[in-house]
Amino acid sequence: MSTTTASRVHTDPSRWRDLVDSDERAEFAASVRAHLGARFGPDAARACFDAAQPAEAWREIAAADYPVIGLPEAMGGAGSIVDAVAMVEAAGPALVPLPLVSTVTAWQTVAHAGRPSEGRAYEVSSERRAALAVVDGTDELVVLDGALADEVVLVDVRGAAVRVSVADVSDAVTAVHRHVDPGRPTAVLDRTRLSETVLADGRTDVDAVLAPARTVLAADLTGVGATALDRAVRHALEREQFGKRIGAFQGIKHRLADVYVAVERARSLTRAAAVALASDGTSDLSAAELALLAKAAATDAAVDSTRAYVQVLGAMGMTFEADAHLYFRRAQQTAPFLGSAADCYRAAALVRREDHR
Amino acid sequence: MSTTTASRVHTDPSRWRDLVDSDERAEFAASVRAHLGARFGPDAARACFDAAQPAEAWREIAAADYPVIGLPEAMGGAGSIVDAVAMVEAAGPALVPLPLVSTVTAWQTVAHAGRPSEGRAYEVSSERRAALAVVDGTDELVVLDGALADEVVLVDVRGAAVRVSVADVSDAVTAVHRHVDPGRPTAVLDRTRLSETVLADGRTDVDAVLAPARTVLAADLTGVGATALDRAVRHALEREQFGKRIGAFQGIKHRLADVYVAVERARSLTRAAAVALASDGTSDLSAAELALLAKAAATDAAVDSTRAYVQVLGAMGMTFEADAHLYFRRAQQTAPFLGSAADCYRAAALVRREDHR
Amino acid sequence: MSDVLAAYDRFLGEALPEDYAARVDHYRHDDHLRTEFQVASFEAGWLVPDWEPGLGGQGLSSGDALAVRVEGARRRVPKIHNVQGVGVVAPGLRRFGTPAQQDRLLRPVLRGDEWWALGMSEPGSGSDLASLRTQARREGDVFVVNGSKIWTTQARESRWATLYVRTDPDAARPHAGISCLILDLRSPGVDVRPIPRAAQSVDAFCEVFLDDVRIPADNLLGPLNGGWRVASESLEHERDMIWVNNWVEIAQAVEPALRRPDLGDDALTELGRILADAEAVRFTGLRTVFGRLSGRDPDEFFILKLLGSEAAQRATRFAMESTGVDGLLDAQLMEDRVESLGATIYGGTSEVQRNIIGERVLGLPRDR
Amino acid sequence: MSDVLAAYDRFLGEALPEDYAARVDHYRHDDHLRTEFQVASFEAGWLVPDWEPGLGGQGLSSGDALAVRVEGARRRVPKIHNVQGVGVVAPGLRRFGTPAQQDRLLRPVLRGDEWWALGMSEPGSGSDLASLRTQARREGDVFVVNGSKIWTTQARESRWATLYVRTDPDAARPHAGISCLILDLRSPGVDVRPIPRAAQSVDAFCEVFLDDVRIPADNLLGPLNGGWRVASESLEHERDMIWVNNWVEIAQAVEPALRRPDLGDDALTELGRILADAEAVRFTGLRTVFGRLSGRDPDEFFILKLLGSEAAQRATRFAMESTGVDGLLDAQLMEDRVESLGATIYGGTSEVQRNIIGERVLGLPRDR
Repeated sequence: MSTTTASRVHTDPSRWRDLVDSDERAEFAASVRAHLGARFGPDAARACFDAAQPAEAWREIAAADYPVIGLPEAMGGAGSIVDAVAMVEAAGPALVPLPLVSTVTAWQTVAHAGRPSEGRAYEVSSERRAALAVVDGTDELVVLDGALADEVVLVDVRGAAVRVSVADVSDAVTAVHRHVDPGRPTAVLDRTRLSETVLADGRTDVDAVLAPARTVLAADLTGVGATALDRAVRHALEREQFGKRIGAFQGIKHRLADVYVAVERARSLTRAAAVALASDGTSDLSAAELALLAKAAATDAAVDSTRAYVQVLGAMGMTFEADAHLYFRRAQQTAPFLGSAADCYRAAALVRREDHR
Repeated sequence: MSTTTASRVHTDPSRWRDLVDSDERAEFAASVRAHLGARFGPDAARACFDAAQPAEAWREIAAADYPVIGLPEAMGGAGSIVDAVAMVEAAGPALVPLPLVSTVTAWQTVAHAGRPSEGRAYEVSSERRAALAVVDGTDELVVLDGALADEVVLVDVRGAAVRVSVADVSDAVTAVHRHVDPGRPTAVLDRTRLSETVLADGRTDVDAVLAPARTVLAADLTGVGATALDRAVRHALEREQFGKRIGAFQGIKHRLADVYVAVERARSLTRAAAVALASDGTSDLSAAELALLAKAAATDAAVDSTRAYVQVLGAMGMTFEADAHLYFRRAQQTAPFLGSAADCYRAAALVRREDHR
Repeated sequence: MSDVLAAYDRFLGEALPEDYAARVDHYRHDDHLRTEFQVASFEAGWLVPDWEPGLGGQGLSSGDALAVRVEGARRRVPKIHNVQGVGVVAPGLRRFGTPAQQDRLLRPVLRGDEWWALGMSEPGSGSDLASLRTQARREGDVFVVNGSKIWTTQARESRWATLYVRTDPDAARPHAGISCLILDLRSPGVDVRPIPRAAQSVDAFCEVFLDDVRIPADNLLGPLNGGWRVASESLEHERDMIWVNNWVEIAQAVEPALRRPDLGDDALTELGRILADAEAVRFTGLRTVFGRLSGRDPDEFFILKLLGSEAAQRATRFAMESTGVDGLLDAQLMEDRVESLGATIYGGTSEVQRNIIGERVLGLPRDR
Repeated sequence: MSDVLAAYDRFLGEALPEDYAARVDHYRHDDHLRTEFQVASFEAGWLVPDWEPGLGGQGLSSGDALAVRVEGARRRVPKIHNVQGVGVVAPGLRRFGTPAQQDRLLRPVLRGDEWWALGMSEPGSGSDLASLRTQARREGDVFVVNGSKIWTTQARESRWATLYVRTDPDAARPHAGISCLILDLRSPGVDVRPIPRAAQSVDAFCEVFLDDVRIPADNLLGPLNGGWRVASESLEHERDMIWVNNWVEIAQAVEPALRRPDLGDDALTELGRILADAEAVRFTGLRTVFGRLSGRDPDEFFILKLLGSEAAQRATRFAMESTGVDGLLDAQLMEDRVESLGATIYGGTSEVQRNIIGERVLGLPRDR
């Protein structure tokens, strides 16, 4: 809220026009939703409890070029991170059991990490699957969705400067934990087995380096939260108790209204973070702060919405065949990465305090 | 949850029998409620916005000997702190515009502070009004309900040892802030103008020294919260909207049910803290921890209940003539002393962690 | 900087004292400055920038007008005294008023020369017009009105009121029989009684009693029995103002905390949560604006009141509680705190907002 | 130490392995140990200490029996496998069973030799017995039963079930026409199908289909059409067990956090809040016990389920979230987390609990 001319100019609302999808982007998101929803969805996620992830289906994701959407042309992509965020959010209902989101977080991190320190351009292809690892004190790297990754992007925050590098995963995976969400398992990588190529090491602001990845995770969590809400509403419209549809009871109605607020709050902040990233530092709030707020809000929304989905279903929600636990698992699996909700809120307050000085 | 024999024995529930009032204590509480309710109440509290506190009415409080209830016989009292807590809670509805609660916090602190370092017994009388000040780094002491106090008990927590002393207030008051709750104003005292007599300085555990005062404040806040709930319920039973009594709507009903849970949660913890203090260290939880939990829970309950009372009344709740703001003000005025809810929860976790080792 | 904002910046430089930014808390409630600033804004076309010259505007696009409004809120320009006059009454007059009504009334309300009250709520009925009972019966050239209004802000200081009355008691739907009359509050039979408030900061409400009050038939605003439309379309104009102000209020309530280096981790977490609320209000507000510009009527509009008012209440609580006992020494903190209790009540309680979201947005069944 | 607790301590010393306290997480789910411990408790009179010798007790006062229960929960003695057998069925048999029924059934259920299921909920009806549709019609010496039950815990492993059926479809009040039958789950016409669950830790539910199942009339438990009383009085016996277990569960979920020196301030605050919940469950539970001892029926009893289950859910969330990404590497944390989602559903959802508090305790009007 400082009143210097420099910050004042950027409140101009027209800079935020991309908060709302153009017709073209809305159509694209609808096509992603239709495609992935038909190809995957809850049944595919449930199948992962008994069998491996359907690795072969990556071909279809690669063919649609989803992994490179929103990357700069120099990296082989097109569009901006706003498109990537729209795509990831639209993928939410499908519970894609493949490392799509992790690949997008990894490559968006590279794309925004600044000029390569060694002058090498980095090219990616939709065939390769990637994941993101944050290094902060141990060589045992806990990596979201990393079980099928071909390469891993590392953000090393231990020194004064933040270093971004990339490595082939090959045989560095020491464990895969599938118990939370077998469609998006946690991999543990042994960093000492990785051979890294440095891509950037001139940055000092870790929250700025992680902003693209946080924004992408926020989009994923928003998509999961929105889907859970949608399905909870549908159930509340069908199920009757005490002679009326349960959605008529304010106990249910008001809870779902609060979830709607949480989801839209997350969506607004996530879109704003993407727009700020895409507009390259010309907004009145830093992308670093917005991405932290978005990740925090989306984590809250996803956990609360999926929990409400289980609750609205009642005992049915605790069964394997009901889809509620699948969305809850997806939210719970993604929630802790790049900072819990509390961590991110706190960090955002610190960024704001710094900017405020 | 350690499983040594020493701690195990004290889970014996019979040690907590005083959680429930004996017939005698219940009768006493009812008489306090009737007496103070008839003598003071919302109108007396409202009158303090235009006039001074009714200092002369202290005579009646002194005549009933409320200030010394629960003090040891050596100090001129009778009964235990459980009686004092029952009395303070029962005084809640009356919004007493006199320093009754502050007097009880001060003298209960003295009573539990351990043997006087100078071998002097300390006697109190119901005629004298007192207040409690915590000294932690400045000579400007912010004192709850201290405007009419004759003496002030100081708990100095700055050194390694906690020191408890007492002083005549005389001309040490530098400011009185009446804007939050003119029936229980905040006084600012200049410590350099006080001439202190040390009563105890052998204790090192500040949370143990403050436990009696926290428990008494918790009882006050519980009483205020319970009263606000009671009145909100009455309104919800009378007022109609959309053709039915508003208490029938789950939006109101569930909120008031949650307030009831908060009030009973606070009441249980407050009583437990008092019982632990009265039983002198033989319980399986320290009185220090229980008093912290009680103060935290009661602060939450009072603020939330009085806020709900305003909300249930609607626009009416924002008027001067409605009583809701009086209870809200009382809760808000008392809430920050001896630690906010968050401070107390956090401190309790630290105590538990220490005991756990 | 866009040209428009540069021009607005120049205007503010001229219209406000030099040290305004530094002493904003002092100046903001300066009644004399508030009056002068409103007149200056009206004359220079910054009061309602998207309206035509002569009516406080300069014909800006709605996007540019929003930019001006956001900027003004952020720089905390002096508050308009009779805010419902500019925000609700003026749009209603411009949309529904006869040429004679506009000629007589528009300029004074926009300049702040004549204040207006909104005569909507009644004792025993909520903010829902459908249940109002104040009656107007036509007698020749006048309506004769009997009844009463409550929660009428600034009725004592106002010259006029938009008075919603039942003109057709037999209408098929209760909404259909309501009209809007322009009431001169000096008319015989009008009795205005202030309602004492719980704190200085709380809106100054009145009750207005109407005993055989005679209102000229020429003072009908909009069509006979078309009052419901007059009310809803007049209120619509305020909608962006509300969230813009909310955004700024929430952020400002926690601003002192940003200056304190000693905040603990849990206070910082709560502070971050409130910053998220504030920015979510702004970006959701902008989503609704851009959505309307592309011809849609965005559902997310309906979260703004609930999110904004609950967040405002949370922010004042944080402001007070994060300062501990010292918070009791600053009267403004408690004023803000009590005022924020009204945020979740006035203009539709949070419970009503949750019903609206549940029913209109999520499509859940009504239950009343 | 009281004599009773000293004696119980000696019993546990003999009945449990020496390293039980140190390896409690390992032993607690050891099926063999669980079976042995239940038998030993039964024989030594510690299973239901306030019952008479020969029925798993030793005639203790209810206060002493509670002390034993609290102590057992706190020391995390091996879980009873078929908990509703001991907690619900046995009290029902003891209260309502004929001598022949008690003779045949009580000892096996208390020793854990024969397991029992509770046949209450039905598809499409909540936990409210009033709407149940399973029919029993009398044919000579037997009841012929048709219908189905759902959410029937451990039906596959059980030998018997208490089956609630409608015996008088024309009863004036729906509660009045219900009876409780003792169903041998091996009877022809009984089909038990397990319902796959969302996690290992979630209760193993079944559906039970009943197709012309013939149950001897001697298997009527309690009076004909008196099933509602049988159900409510049987369940009453469990009430202290529930909050005692809840208290211990909540405290145990956050115990690992107490061992971590690196918790930040906001995690500590949340930890303190959960400790308050846990102790509030205990002390409120004790208030209800002492209240009943002095002949009252304390209102605060009704908060125990809501507070306890919401706190349990909050505690497992805290346990998982406070460990960050490492929390994803420990399968038990997620099992506990998913299991806790059921706490606010089974045995009356939190929404139902809030209705109960609002209506029965606060006296607010019903609205259904």
